[in-house]
Amino acid sequence: MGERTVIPFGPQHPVLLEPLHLDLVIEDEKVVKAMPSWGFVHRGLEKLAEKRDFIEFPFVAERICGVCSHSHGMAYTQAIEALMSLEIPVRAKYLRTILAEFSRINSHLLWLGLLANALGFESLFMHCWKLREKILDIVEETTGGRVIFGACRVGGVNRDIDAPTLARMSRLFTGMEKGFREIDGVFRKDYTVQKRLQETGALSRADAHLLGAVGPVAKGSGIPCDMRRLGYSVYNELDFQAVVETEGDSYARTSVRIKEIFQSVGLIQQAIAKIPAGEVSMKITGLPPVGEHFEMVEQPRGEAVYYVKGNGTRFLERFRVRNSTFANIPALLKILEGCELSDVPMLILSIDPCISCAER
Amino acid sequence: MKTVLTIVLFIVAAPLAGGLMAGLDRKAGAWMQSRVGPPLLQPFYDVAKLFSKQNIAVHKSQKYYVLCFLVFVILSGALFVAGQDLLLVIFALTLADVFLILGAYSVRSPYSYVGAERELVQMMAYEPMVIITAIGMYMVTKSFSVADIAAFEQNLFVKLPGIFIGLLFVLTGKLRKSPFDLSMSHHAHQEIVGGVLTEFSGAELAMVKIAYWYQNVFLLGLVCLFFASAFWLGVGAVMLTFFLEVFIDNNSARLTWQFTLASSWIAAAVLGMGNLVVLIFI
Amino acid sequence: MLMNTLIILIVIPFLAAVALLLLRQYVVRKWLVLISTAVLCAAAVYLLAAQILAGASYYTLEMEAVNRLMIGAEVFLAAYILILGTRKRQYWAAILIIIQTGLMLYFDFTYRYGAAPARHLFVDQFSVIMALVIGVTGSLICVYAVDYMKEYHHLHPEVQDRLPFFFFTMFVLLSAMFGVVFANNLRWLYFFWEITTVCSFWLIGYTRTEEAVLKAFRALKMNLLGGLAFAVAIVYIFIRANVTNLDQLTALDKTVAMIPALLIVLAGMIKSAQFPFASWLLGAIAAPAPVSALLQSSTMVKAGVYIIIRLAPVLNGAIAGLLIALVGAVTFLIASCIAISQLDARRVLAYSTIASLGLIITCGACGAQETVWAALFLIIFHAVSVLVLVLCTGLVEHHFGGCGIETMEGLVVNMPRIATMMMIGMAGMFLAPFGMLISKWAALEGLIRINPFLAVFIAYGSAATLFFWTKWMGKLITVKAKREGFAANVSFLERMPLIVLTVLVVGSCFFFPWVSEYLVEPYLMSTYGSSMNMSTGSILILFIMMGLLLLLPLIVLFYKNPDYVEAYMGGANVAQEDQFLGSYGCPRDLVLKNYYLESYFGESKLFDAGVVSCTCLILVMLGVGFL
Amino acid sequence: MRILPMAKIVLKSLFRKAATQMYPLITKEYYPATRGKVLNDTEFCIYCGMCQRKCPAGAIEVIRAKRYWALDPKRCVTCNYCVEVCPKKCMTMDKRYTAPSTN
Amino acid sequence: MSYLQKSPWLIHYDASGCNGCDIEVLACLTPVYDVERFGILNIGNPKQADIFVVTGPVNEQSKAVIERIYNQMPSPKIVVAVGACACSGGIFRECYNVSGGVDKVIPVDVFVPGCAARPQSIIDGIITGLEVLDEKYKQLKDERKRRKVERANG
Ligand code: SF4
Ligand code: SF4
Ligand code: SF4
Ligand code: SF4
Ligand code: SF4
Ligand code: SF4
Ligand code: SF4
Repeated sequence: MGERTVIPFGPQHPVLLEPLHLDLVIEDEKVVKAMPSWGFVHRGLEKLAEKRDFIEFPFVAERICGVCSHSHGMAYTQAIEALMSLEIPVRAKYLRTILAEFSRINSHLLWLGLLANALGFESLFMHCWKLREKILDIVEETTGGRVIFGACRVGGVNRDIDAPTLARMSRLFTGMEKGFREIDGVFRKDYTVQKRLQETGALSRADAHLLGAVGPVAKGSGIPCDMRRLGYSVYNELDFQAVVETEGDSYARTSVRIKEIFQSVGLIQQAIAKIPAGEVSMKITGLPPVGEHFEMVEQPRGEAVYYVKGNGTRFLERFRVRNSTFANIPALLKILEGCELSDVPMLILSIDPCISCAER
Repeated sequence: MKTVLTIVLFIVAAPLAGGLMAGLDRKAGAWMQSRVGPPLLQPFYDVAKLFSKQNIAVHKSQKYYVLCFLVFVILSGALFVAGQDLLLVIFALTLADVFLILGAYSVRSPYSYVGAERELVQMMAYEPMVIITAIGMYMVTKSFSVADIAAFEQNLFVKLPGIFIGLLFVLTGKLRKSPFDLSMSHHAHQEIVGGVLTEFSGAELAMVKIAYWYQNVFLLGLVCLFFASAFWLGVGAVMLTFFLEVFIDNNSARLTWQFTLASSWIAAAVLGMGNLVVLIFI
Repeated sequence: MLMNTLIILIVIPFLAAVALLLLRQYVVRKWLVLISTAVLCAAAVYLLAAQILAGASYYTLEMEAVNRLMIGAEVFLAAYILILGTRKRQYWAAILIIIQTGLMLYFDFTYRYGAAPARHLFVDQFSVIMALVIGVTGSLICVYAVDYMKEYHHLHPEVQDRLPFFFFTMFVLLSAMFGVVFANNLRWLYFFWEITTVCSFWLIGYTRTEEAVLKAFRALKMNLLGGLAFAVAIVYIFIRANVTNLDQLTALDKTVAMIPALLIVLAGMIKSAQFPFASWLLGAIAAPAPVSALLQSSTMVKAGVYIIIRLAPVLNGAIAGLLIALVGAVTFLIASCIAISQLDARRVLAYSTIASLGLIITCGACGAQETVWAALFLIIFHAVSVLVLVLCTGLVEHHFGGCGIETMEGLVVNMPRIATMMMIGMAGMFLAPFGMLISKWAALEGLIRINPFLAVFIAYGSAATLFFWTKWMGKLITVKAKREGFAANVSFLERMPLIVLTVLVVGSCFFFPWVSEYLVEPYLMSTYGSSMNMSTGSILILFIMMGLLLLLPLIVLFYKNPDYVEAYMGGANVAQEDQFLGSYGCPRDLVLKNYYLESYFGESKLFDAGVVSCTCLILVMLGVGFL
Repeated sequence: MRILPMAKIVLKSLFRKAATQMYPLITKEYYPATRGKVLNDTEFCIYCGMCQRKCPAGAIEVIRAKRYWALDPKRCVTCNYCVEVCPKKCMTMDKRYTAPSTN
Repeated sequence: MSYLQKSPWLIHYDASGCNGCDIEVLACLTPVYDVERFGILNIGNPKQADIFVVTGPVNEQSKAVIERIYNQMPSPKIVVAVGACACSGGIFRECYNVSGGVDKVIPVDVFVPGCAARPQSIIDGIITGLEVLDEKYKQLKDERKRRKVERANG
């Protein structure tokens, strides 16, 4: 056997968008051991819940992460609404759902681009992000923000979307469909990409379960773990199945995400077809009561658990998020073991890590 | 006298051509990515900028290796245009590359270290094919001298198509293009950061870039040699090769060192040796 | 006078050996070694001066006593090996020695071989080259060994101090090597040949550890097998054609000469550790550095290639010759590849030696003037370059307490002069414009003319050499913090040979055109009727390159001092240079190791592949030869 | 497995106009909804301090006595909350963003 | 105008932001914004970078990292703080693990406000920064000249 090299990987590293550090022990280029260290993005924002009142707090919650900021806003407001037993207008629920799916497409395209970048496939990265801009445009038009949507508020949404715009949002995909298919073709059919993705970072179904993987990581290993099937918001009224692949390798995880893009397009179109007229928000009276609530939502990266504990004041007593990346870290460490150095960024990406929400 | 002139011309013109090529590479790459891309002269701006940066280093000895790299790359190119022995040219280039790698080793930085190892793997991958190219050229022209090969009245490509394709195959790595850009890619955006170049900055980095310009001109010259009997055909082939490499770069992911090594050796064996066999029997 | 020089070269080392065995004080030994090596070098140089313009000269030594002495020595050694072999349960060694000595004795007495007309000694340009190589490098090794072995025993108290015997063996080996290159009578050649075998057996087993003894026996058995082949060849050719001398053998008709030539070549291949016989050399490197230096650079293995090149005219153009060349080429490729996966500097050197010998054999066996030219220069350049490396490695082993390539990291900081010499030695092994590459270049050009496929092997093998040498160089020149409390104390007697050798590595690149003109080309002219000429343009280019290499460091001296910034570690640097802030917030050492590509170039797989393929090739070769 | 599925996209891009908006030469029109920066028409402001109290980033400073109202654009996260809560509706969210500054 | 302005290379580090600004920085490289038009490359290596783009507020652990990266960059160099967080700590200003904007650790040359800062805004910020970079280069040259004169005078 060769000799063991120990090198630092990160916190600053050109292929990692976010700081994360690994001590990599490699032999030739085989990773024998990967030891992570955290805390480069920990801000301690959960504690801010004690300083910002619950109506203001969505602004903080949305900034847990800038990629699926909308799902954070949505999860937080849902949690508060459940804690306060509020029944918000249905149209607001639909709008939240539509935006949530937009945010999923945005996130997946973004991720596909980053993956391509990690694979050294620059032009593919560029084309994914070019497509993503179209999604962002319409999001900006309807919510006012590109990455931080700022759409959700306790009791509904901030801004209604009028019917013509909704129709446009629905139609947008007929134009983009071709682009998606082309990208899909490259990710799933290109020889070099296949060569890199297939059979690397395989995670068995049993391991995925044991290590508590969530989201596309679990789905790629054959576990149909999709919180949307709990039926929160209006997901119970929409028709969809969890996307599942069985191989458990990076290719499967990529596949899941690509298929989810198409699934989200379907969900958006269904929701736009079904959206009822009416108010988009309600007036909030009262304060969060003494009590606690767990809310689970499916973010692009998987299940996120929101815990809120009220104490009858304007400020929450405790606010806690357990996010999908956090849940997927054990799985990541597992797949990093025995991989190649050249696959490290790709494998880290294959769980679609979002350190900022894992560390908050 | 004529040789001296040619060499002087090479030393002056090659970096200009190489820099323009690098600019064109980035421009064409950008177009393929639906971007506008940098100005054509961007590589020159980059190099000019690098010369104005602070002089930093991990250790002084790294400067020696870079200097040697540049000098020997120029030397190998000069030998090539002077029509010297092709094998000698290849060996001179190898010496140059070894210096760069030693520079990467000397700084004891994790990424340049891994880069150096990978660069070596890459050199090991392309070396056989390059020598087989020389062998093939010798078998057709009965000479190793570049001058004789260039003066050969027949088109070498017709006799050496396999070797030509094999050479293009390994050239992808040598020109730092995907899928074989193991040790460094032109945007330094990979798992080993800048690879061998990680610790080089400022004037040193500029020298490395200039050396690459020389080297790329020389490598394309090697391509041109296959078509030396018809000058314009040669120019066309060079342009096509260049476009093809940029195109491939934009059409593939980076592959691992295992794949690079195995595929290059196999390509050399199948395409190169195959061609030699055919040459012997016809 | 010339004949006397030859005899001096053979006898002086032997006398010195006996003296060294008897006089046991360090100071006496030191001066004895210095004086006798000085005489050797002087004699070798005199030989050069005297022979340089003359052709081959042959000498007859009408002394029956010498023959009897040889027989006596052979019987004595045979008895010794027989007894030792049986006692250590190495029955194969015993059996082989019985058969071959028996064969020789029977033959001597039935056919009165010794009485056959003989031209016992001869000298030509090739012998002069070999004598110079053996004389100079051998002497330097012996000088180096004086202090090195003293330190060795200081560092290894468990090993019994048998230095008188050690130096005795070293000098006997030198004497036998001179014998090999000057002997024209096959019987004499055989005698010296066997002496080298026995000496190497003693040297490898010097430490007397169980492992060393096993390795010594392995070397002995393999080389005895070669000796047997040699003996059979002598008997065969005498019975068949009444030939007793080497010059007669090479002059014979190829059909007649082929079988004995192949047998002797087989012996040569075993001596020069080609696959499938490579393992003996790998065993030999565990011995103290001077031993492996002597075995790897100028004696023992070089005897093998020497005899193959001598027989090259017989092999020229024959299928069997091509097959031998192929064995060499395969050995070159596989040994170079295996060297990539080796962690121990000595093993890397051993594999690179095996590979270089393979290349020499390929060139020799092709038997064309260009390739023989290359082969001769490979012998010269390899001897000096590898010697620098082996001797330096020995010093590093003593100072760093190990000779793993990885332990040599940062050598340039701790032992800058030794590191520089090693760098030059390595450059000598594989880089233009240094020697080995010049000859490799000539070899490639020659081989392509003869058989392009052999050249393809070389192309692949060279790629592998490039990898393992460069990564080793990288280790040496890595700049890192100096080892704590490290102080190098290299004695003058250790340093002087290294300096001389390093100068030779560089100097040989400047002088090779003259060596070529005055020694190699005349030899080729006389043997092949034509010669090989390097174009002056190319030589000029090599000189320019060498000049640049010598000049560029001077330029850098005038560079302004840069501002020093520690290496990039992803922003995880800590105050210590070679540490970073690892996970759990603890500073961790940055550990950088080379790649060994075990999965591709692992010894376990490739070695067997080499053994199998070369065995097949040799069997085919013998088959072709005999049919 | 298809041969070079990317080739189509790449070649198409090569011969078509790039997707690049030539900012700053050409500035794209922002959407009415775009949250760029907060403006306050101080003429109507009553300096009640509501915006200051509600701002989640603490970007606004109001000193009633001095009729002072200031917003630190380096702190503002353009959440639009101040605009919502202002009793006089004197604040607006402009679609243009604050220009970068060197201090 | 020096060539520095024509070929600024960046290094980006997320001090502890929410990703919003990071992806906007990355978006600047992609086709729609394509900052390579200005010769900008995301080189990702402090040794070769001219502009240090920092996003997010500084937390206890990222402090040291930012300092090290900054110190490894050769001058002339500038720092661009992108986003409200990097400018001032933004919405996380009062979090227990956040010390505030990047200027708490290293000198910042350009502040790009916004949450998240828009790509256009980031481009503006970098272009503003180029002026500063040029200014610094001039200072550096003067400094060098001065030192040379000093040395000449003994
Ligand atoms: S929710 Fe998902 S992870 Fe949890 S038990 Fe069900 S399938 Fe498993
Ligand atoms: S909530 Fe936390 S502590 Fe409790 S079981 Fe889950 S992971 Fe463990
Ligand atoms: S998973 Fe990542 S992208 Fe999604 S909310 Fe968490 S931090 Fe943001
Ligand atoms: S909740 Fe977890 S991440 Fe947050 S401060 Fe506590 S231990 Fe750290
Ligand atoms: S809330 Fe409106 S009126 Fe009150 S201080 Fe703010 S801007 Fe003025
Ligand atoms: S927009 Fe939000 S952050 Fe900005 S000043 Fe208003 S309330 Fe504060
Ligand atoms: S400024 Fe806003 S978008 Fe940027 S990192 Fe901070 S919270 Fe995220």
